[in-house]
Amino acid sequence: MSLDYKLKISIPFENNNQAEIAGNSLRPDPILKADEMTVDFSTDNEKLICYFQGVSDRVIRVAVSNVLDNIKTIIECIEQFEG
Amino acid sequence: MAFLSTKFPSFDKTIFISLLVDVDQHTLEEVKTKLIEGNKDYDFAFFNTNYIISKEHLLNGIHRAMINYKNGSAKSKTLNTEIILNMSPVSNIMEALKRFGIDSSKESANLLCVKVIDDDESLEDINNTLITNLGVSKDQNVELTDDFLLKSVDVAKFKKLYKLNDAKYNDKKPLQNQLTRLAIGACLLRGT
Amino acid sequence: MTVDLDKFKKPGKDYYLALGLEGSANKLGVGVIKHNLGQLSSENRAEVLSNVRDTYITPPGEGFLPRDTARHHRNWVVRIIKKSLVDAGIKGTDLDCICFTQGPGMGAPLQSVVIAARTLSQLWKLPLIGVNHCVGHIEMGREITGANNPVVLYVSGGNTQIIAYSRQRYRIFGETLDIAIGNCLDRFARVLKISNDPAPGYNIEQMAKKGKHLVTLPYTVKGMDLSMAGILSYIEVLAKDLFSSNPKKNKNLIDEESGELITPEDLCYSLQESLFSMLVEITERAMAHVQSNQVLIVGGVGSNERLQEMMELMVNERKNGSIHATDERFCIDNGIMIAHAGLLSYRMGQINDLKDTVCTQRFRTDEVFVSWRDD
Amino acid sequence: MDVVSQGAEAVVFVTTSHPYCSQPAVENDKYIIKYRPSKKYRHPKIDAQITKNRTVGEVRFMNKLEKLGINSPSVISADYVNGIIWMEFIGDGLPNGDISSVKNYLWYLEKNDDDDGCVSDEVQSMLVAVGRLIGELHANDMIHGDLTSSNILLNGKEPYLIDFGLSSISSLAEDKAVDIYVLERAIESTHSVFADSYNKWLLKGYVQGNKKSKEVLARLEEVRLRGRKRSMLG
Amino acid sequence: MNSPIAEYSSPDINKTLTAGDGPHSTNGKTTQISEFVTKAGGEDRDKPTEASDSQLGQLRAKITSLQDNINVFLTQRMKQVKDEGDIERRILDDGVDEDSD
Repeated sequence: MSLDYKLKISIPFENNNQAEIAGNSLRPDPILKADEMTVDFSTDNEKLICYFQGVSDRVIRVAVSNVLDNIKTIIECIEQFEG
Repeated sequence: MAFLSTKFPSFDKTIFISLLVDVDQHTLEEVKTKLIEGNKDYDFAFFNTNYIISKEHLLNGIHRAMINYKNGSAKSKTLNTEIILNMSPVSNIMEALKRFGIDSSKESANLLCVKVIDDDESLEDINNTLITNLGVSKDQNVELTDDFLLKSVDVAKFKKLYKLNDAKYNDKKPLQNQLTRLAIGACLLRGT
Repeated sequence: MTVDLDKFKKPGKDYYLALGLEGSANKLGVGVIKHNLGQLSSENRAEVLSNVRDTYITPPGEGFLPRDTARHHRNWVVRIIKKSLVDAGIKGTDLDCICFTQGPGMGAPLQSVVIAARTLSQLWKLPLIGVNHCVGHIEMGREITGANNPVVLYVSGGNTQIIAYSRQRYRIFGETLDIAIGNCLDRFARVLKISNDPAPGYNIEQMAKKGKHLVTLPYTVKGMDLSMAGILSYIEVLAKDLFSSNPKKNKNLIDEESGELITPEDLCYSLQESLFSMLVEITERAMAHVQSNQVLIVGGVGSNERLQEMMELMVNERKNGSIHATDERFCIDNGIMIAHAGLLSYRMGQINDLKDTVCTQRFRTDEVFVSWRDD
Repeated sequence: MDVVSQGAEAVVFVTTSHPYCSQPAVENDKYIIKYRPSKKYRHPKIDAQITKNRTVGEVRFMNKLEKLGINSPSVISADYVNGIIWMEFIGDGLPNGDISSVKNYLWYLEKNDDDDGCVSDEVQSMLVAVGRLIGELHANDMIHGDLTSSNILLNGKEPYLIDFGLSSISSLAEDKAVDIYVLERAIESTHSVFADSYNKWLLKGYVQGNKKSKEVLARLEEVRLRGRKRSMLG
Repeated sequence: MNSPIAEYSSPDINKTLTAGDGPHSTNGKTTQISEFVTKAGGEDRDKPTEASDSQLGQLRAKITSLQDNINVFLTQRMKQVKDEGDIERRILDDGVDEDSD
């Protein structure tokens, strides 16, 4: 099956360090249905780039919403506890 | 003069057992009648010897009856009947009396007399009175032995009654011992 | 114990501080613990600096779904961590390590919490320690009660196990063959629409205190294992028959001795009496088996007073028997136990790389190498 | 009357006095009294019910074993209300004075012998015989319910089963598999170092004793898997 | 300040999704508690903390809006696929209503 459905999300943090922290926190968890989709996290300066590729809109939807939920937790953590 | 007496470690009573052989039909009928009348002189548990495989088998029945009486879990009105019931693998009292009680169906039969007595009673007096009351000769009063019991039992009928036909028997061990063990097991499980 | 717990101490610092994050079921807990250098002993106890908890509570008759439970944890975790630090009077950077529940538990809630742990670890540059939830209960119970080497009865919503230590593992001697005790109580509570606030098991316990008549229920013990599914389905049918909203279906059940009607309170009482008898029985079996005379009860159901009372009656009849139980601060899932067990790991040099911080729903108690004990 | 063991459920005494017969048809002149005391922690109704059920169940099971000629002690008497069973004495003492249960024997080896001694041919043939005995039990649809290394006694080299308070009758592969699983786990927790070998030998014997072991062993796989799955929730 | 943005592509369309014009809040439409809880009389006491005015606080609110938009968009797409599939199946099966789900 080809991963024809793609979604690239760009999250602008305050700086590269924050974006790196977010990527590192998200990366360890394995993707459910790994045979039907991939998720890749990278940074571009202060931006965190989350790239989802899947066989259908359905598989992407669940993964995206969960990742965004996690990013919100990470942001709240950084905001409250940085420095 | 021959009778057995024994005591059980956990009871204060003495067990009296006396065997009378070849008691004639008439006497046996009379004992039955007196029993039904409730005659105090006949306050024994009377057995035939067709289905008692060993003394241990008999003693287990007596012991169990006494335990049941103590626990208030006895199923019969008198200890004597309870003893007879506890020799049987089935719970029906009439059935137990038929198999184990006085057998007056033949011209003569053995009569085994069992009584649980208080310590201060004289065993000899009891035995003498029993023989006198029944009008049997002292020669008919013989010692109860396991050999005697084994000979008076029809093993095929015994196995049928205790449902032991499918049991696995070990040729190296005495059959009487094995039947004793199995029969006691069956008696202990009656009504459970 | 001859294990050296201070091989990794920081120069010039004579204590350790650990943060613990727990979220394997419907409780979110965060706590800070302090160990001084040296062996833990009656003279050198671990110190609880803070222990904060928030529970996701569902309406009567409803269980908690992973999705909503994860949402609860996610939306509360930062506030609870903040409160825990304030209560402890410390800054994040004062800590030595961050400990989190790695399993067993519900996947989504576990994951929603570990995300915070990973972020904090990077912000404060602290190592992460993944902790087995059950080992957390055991170590905290041992520490709080001083029970040195007890047989542990672990009873909670998801677990029912009899555990004893042997050769650096907490080994499972007996466990449920089907559902967990807490699950059994919760599901019964749902049938009777008993409130989930503060917890269904707590409300069953209060109702059971008013119960008078014992209804005979199935009793299934197999060796040191037990089964509860049969009891549950039996009493569910009874309860549905008795208290059906359809009056035509209402069947009354009468107590044989008194002739009185069986009430919901009687059912709660009967259920507790039967289930707890089984638990105490298998605990006693395990004690006899490993020749131990100490019992430690941990897990949420462990705070039930009747269970503790029955266990005490059992233990009192054994030579030199002693029973140890903690109150609901430590019995019910909490972050402090994760901090404590995690700190023991940390002091032995067992830490997790970021890539090894994935949570797992299945994580057996006996998988953990108990490096901090060698008795 | 001396206490032999104080188990969780019962106190076991040894005595030289038979409850009712001076020359019983058993080989040993010592007897065992197994007493299930009332448990204060249980509701009296539950307590009476359990005491009676377990005592009756045990006698019934032992009687069945006797009939089948499967090694186990012979029943001498019983008092169901008070939870007492009198039975034949089985076993001999180990050099250290402990009762010759499989557990004590293996522990004795662990303490006094080297590793080779713990997994010697003798130990293997003993455990194979134990497995065979359990196989025979299951071949007759009898479930022990509480198999542990302490519930198997050695009379010379012959293993004997004891402790049938949790026994049941069942032809289901599931029940037999759980029975074995309980033993496997007991071996793992009690004899952890050599558990793998011990369990392997037990199963080897089991297959010899139970001709219909295939279905049971398949089921055992499932039961083991379920055991691991059960730790899913915290 | 930059906003989070998502680029969607599939064999049939490409689309850019944004957080929209606001106002933004952390209380997203598509991240509410399960319906059955509120139906059973439960209240939602687990709403996220409100966003602060800081850049990160605003980012969190904007992500919530973006998340809503993505969820709505993808759900719509999934429904469409299903509807189209259903129509196709109906035509192919010529009125035979087979319960294939």
